[in-house]
Amino acid sequence: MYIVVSIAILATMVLALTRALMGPSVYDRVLAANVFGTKTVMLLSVTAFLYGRPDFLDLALAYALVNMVGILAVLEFFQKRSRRKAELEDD
Amino acid sequence: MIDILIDVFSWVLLILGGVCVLIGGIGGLRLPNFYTRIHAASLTDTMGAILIFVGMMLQSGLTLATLKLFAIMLFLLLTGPTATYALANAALLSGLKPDTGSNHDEVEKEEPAE
Amino acid sequence: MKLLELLGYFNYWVFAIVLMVGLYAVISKANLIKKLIGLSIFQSAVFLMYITMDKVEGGTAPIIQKGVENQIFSNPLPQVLILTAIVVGVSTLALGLAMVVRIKESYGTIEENEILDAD
Amino acid sequence: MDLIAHLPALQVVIPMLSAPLMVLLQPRGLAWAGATVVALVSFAMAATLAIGVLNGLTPQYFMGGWPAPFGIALSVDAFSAVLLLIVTGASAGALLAAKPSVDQQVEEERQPLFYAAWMLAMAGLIGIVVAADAFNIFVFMEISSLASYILIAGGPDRRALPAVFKYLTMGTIGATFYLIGVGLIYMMTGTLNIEDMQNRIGDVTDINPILVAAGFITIGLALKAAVFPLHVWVPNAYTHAPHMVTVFLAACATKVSLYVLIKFDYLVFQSRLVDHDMQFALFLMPMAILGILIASAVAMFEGHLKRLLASSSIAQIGYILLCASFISTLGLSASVVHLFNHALAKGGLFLAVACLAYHYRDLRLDQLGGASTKMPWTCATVVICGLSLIGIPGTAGFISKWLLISASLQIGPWGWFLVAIILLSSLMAVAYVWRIIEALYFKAPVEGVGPQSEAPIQLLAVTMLVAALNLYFGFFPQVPLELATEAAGMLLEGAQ
Amino acid sequence: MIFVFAIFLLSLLVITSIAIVRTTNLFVAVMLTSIFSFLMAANFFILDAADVALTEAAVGAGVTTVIFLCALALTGEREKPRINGRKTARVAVAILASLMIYATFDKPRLGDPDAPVHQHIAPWYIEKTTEHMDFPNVVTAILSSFRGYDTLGEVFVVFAACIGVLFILGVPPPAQKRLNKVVEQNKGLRHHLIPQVVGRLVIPFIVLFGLYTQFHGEYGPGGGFQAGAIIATGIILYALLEGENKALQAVPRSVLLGMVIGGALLFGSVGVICMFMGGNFLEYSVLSADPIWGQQLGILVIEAGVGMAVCGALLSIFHAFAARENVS
Amino acid sequence: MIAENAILTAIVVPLLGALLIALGGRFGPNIREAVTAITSISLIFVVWGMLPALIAGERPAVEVSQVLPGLSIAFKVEPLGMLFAALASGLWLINSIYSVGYMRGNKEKNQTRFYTCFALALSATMGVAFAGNLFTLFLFYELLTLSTYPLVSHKGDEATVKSARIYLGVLLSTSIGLFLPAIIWTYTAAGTGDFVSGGILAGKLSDTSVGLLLGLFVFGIGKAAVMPVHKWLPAAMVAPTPVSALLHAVAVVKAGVFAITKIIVYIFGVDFLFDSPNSGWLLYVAAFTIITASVVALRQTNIKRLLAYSTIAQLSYVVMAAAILKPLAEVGAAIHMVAHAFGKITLFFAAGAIYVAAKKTEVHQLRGIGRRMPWTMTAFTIGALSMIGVPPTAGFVSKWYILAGAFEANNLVAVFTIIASTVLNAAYFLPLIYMAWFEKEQEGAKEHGEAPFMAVFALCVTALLTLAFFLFNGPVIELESQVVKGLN
Repeated sequence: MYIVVSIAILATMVLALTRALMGPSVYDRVLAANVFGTKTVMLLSVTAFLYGRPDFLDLALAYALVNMVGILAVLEFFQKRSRRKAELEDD
Repeated sequence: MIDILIDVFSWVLLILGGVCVLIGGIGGLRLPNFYTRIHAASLTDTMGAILIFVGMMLQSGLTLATLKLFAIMLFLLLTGPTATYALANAALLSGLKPDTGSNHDEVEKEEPAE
Repeated sequence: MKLLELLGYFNYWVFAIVLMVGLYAVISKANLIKKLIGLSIFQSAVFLMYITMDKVEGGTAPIIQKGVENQIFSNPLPQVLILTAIVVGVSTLALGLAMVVRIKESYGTIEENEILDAD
Repeated sequence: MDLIAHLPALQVVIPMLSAPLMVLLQPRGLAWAGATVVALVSFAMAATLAIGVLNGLTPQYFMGGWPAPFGIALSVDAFSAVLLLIVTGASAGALLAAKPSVDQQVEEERQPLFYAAWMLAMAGLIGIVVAADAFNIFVFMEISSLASYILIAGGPDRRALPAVFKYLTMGTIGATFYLIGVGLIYMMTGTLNIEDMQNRIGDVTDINPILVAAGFITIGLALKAAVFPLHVWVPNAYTHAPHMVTVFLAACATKVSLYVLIKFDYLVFQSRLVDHDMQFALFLMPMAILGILIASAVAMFEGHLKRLLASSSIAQIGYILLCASFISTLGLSASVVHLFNHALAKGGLFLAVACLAYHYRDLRLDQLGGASTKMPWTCATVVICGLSLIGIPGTAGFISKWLLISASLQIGPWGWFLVAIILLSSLMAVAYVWRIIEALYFKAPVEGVGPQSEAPIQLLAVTMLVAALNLYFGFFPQVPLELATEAAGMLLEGAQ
Repeated sequence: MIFVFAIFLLSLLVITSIAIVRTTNLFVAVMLTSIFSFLMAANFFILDAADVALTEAAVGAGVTTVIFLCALALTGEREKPRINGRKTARVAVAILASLMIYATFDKPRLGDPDAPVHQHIAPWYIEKTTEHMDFPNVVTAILSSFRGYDTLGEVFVVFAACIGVLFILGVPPPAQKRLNKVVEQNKGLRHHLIPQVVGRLVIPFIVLFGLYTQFHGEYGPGGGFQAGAIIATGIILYALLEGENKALQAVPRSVLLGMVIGGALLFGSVGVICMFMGGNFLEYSVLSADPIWGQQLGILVIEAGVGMAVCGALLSIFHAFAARENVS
Repeated sequence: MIAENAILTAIVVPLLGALLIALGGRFGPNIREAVTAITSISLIFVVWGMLPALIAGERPAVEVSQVLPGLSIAFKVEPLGMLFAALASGLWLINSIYSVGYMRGNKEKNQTRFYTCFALALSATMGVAFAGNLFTLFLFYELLTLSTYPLVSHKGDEATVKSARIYLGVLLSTSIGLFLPAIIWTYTAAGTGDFVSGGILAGKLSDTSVGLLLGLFVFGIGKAAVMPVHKWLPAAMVAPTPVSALLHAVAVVKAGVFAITKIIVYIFGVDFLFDSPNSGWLLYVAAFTIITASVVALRQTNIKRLLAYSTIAQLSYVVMAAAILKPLAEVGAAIHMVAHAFGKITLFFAAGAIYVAAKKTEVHQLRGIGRRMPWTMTAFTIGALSMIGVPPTAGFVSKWYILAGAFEANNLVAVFTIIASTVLNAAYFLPLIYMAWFEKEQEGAKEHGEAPFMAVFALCVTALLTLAFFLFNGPVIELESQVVKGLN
């Protein structure tokens, strides 16, 4: 059963990757990266069960936490960029 | 008996979750522009995550693993919307217009640098 | 069976390809950040090679479970090596990026050919 | 605690642990003093180890008390003793002299970090030299590389930055190649300990991965060692680094990589690959020869003093490789002796450059006119070390050249061709060294530039000491020679 | 089945790496790099390398991305295309790749239990871990004791990177054009409510999880390095939310540097103490009358040192980049 | 033991002198020159003091250090070297006296450097003379090159530096490119490089190799100026005259021919070489050099260049004499070194004196100069006659021995060459002498007298020596005969 789920997740990862490669805007790519991250978390959890070693859920937990930081860093990056743009326009 | 019931129930949840995830993926690819794709991603993300993790929790019973699974689920549920918010906000800030209906992709190509 | 045996080498092929993709980025791109990205891909490929060799068929991660007998464990040594190598990779990357920032500040560009022209 | 037994470990650990302490030594000059003391202590330890090796000891040390193929072992043999002397000696010498020059080039508040990086570079190089474990070599290679990037980036000129960046990319590629090679060997032998590899590599049936590993390790280390076509990072990195860093790195950094290269080729691959001498004959020797000729030619037409010396370094690396590729006792001892002597000559020259640079901002040759009148001692050391570089008898350089030519004559008719090349490149060395001497002694000073006095005494004294050593080892080369012969014996024994 | 997964993920890896190289937008490249890192980590996990996967996750997806973005903000994100020299590079690289692929056929197949790698040293480690340390994670045992010297080296690599970034970015940036303008303090994401709330909620968990990884490293995947990176990520998150200066007020630069130095020295001094107590360098068994307890104690302390050093170093590096941003 | 110490003292004394001169330069020229004089006198005492022991048949030797196994810095006194050392040390004193006159008269700059390097060169010369093996010889040979380089480039202007570069380039490149491999080859083949009576290479090399090795030695020792490696000698004419004297008479070229002779006698062994079919070419090369250089000298208009080409020819006499490979000829080679030294130093001193007094450098300017500078021109005449080989000058003695050797070997080429070159020598020297004494001075020429006293005194001494050697050459010949005694 886990196999079915993991195949579904893998398929979604492919779709997300396609989106990330296609773009067209950078936000699509960021979104795809984010989706990719969450899917990795799921995949890891499912595989941990597939292996019969649920103690490895730590990993998935770490991913879930880290993924968020990445996305917020991107937001911060955009914010900075738009601020700089505004400043440049001021000058 | 109860075991079988739980098993069946969790499998159903897992499969539903898988379907949700897949749908979300397809939506992310097929929907016409950025803001619609955000919907696909975030909605099915949360739903899929809940279904899959609850399914797994049922499988593992009352162990440390369940706690971890719950934590992971919680974090996914928390970060998903945050990320979506962040992205939508960023896109809006930098001028990607949320027009529905028309395909805006051709108008706004990749962000020019600075 | 034949196919599966071939697929047993697939990891090494991916290693070779990714390694070369990274190397290509390092040697042919002019942008310094792109070079660094290439460098980190290049290093990641090596991680893949090491981790590939640690796997044993039917094995599991080398964390001994109490009460489980006759478990096969994958090889822990390459993992240790790669843990160290990952750290090395990040350190190099950070240092490289710091240099790129300084180069941008003093040259106003991070394209290699423009830097060469500037001096 | 038996201090002597712990020496191989202390040799690495003391400079390494002193690095964080350097960061804490904030007031002016304290970091320098601390680093110098540590370097001197290291040198003393290296000398003790070298004496031990001369008396027939080969100290082994098991880190963590775990036996050899499982834990990490350190070992000191004759070959590594020479390298230890070079690394610690170069570091101690350069640091002793460093203060005036570094004060001039590196801002005071950044100096503690600078000296910390110096300690790390030294510890890294020492760690490579004493390691008996292939992966451990990689780790310490990275410590030393990162630290040397930092040191070079301390150069006041903005051109230092792209130079370091290039060094960083090439150095990382080199180290990664090395890592791949080690991985392949590990894959085929299941061990990381060099001695264990040596024993087990004979049992490997599939030769292809070993060949590929040999290729990767050779190319990777050749990159780090600046062997001829892979040397492109050297001239800029040496030129724009702070002068004292150039002294230190030119004297030992590339040589340590060469050391690893030679060690691997002889101890690990040689015994396995039947056509190993072919590898040398087909790849390394031509590279060495081309390197010698082309780099010397480049040096002949180079207008900038430091670049000129950097090019010459590439040629000298060619010599070392050339000797090593003869696969004979004489050749290998020539190689090791030249490692030592070149460190002396080039170290002395770069020290003298640092002296000159104390007064001259611009180190192009046509700007240096008239230096001899105001800085006679500095110029005298340039002459002595230059002669050593050429290989004039009475200087250390002659000894290695003599051994080199004798070794080439041993290999039959081909040897004459090599002798011709060696001599030709020596003549080129005459040409470029003489360009420096002419610039210093016979050119009229350029208006408005030029020194009023000699370099600071601290800098000058060390420079003259190194020059004196160049002469001393020209007449009494017994110590390096004995170590080198022993090292050659060990390497060849490994090859059988 | 799991191998099929691996093959699938690896194919994605190849595609991603090629895409990274082809894109001319550096920001996109960084995003793809983070995907690359996720893929890599998933692969590691599938290949039984749980500790490595955790590291890759903590570093590749978290810290690396953040530092890349910091650098991008300072350097611009558009890559200029260059035409010449590509073809030769491509041909050379292709030849090399095919050579390497050809050479693979003599290598042991993936998962081959008879490969020399699995015969020689590895069984010894697995056997001796229980005997000498009596805890389950063999990777941690090797990392911190059997090959503890490598790990010491690793800590010093991190230390070198830290002082390197501080040294290189220790030069004040060139004078800015807009001098008359008051430089606005970085407020972080303070006016974004949702990230604020969620972030604040998550930070304690991240730190807690970091501590868990630190002290649970002997039993499950994890250890000092991963813990350091995770905790650093948590504090970086704080800096992102509240702005640089707030984060620096909470954990000042000197404390960070102190952590790096202290961590590195802690590790080293454990080794030296072992020497004084009659063992070899890093021979923890002599630390206590009971060698097993001695090993465990030693490993605990040095892992703490690693964690401190890594956390401090990553944060110092982050702040060095971020501080520069504020000035420019 | 005393003799052993004397060897080292002979090398150290000028070295110490150089140091003292460098220091003394700060206290004024008189002190500096006094130090020079004292040093040279003490050197004479040291060197000549070894003579009795040597004549008595002793061969003092000393080893300083073993640089590599089988490769040591060692010294050994034997007649050839003794002769060379005695000659060089003696002429140094005279040259110093002359230098004082010349340098002061010419108001040269950097005189301290001049005297210092001069002393250094002498130290190197002593090393060459007493070298006990090839390696030591090579060591001091190179030192000699290096220490004379600042002398040659003394003036420091563009043209001088260029010429000095040729000087250094030719000497260093031949020595490193040819001499060094020859030495290493010798060591590899024979296992040693010690100078041993009768040679060390006998039976160790094939015939082809002997010819090749000899070639490496002869052309590698660029100081012997065998064509085509003679270019440096005319180039070095830019140097001040005392330096030219040093180059031509005292040290440098003498070191070259001395080294070749020594190598032929003590490394190859005369008999071994005589029996080897591939060594005859050396004689032809030398003969060719003699004739060609003489012809070139005929066409020179600059006095010093003329003398330079004359030197090239005269050096090849020595080489040819050595190449005849007969005992008498070897003695002749040694004596010719002395004879040529006396003659040529006189000629150069005279040329320098003319330059100091009259600033004349060209041959045609010498018309009638004999009347203004009678002492100088008398000495010049004596020197020239010695070059031609007219009795009663030193040149006659040496030519006699060489001819005798040539006849002994039935070597008609050598005989013919000697005769032809004598004619040529006469052809370029006699017109000059005639011009100086008997032709009228040009109208409106500058009034001038003799050069400073010190210079004239020195050149008179050397002229007298040239004459004296004709009469009192017995001890020298006796000494040198010891070299070849073992041959017959």
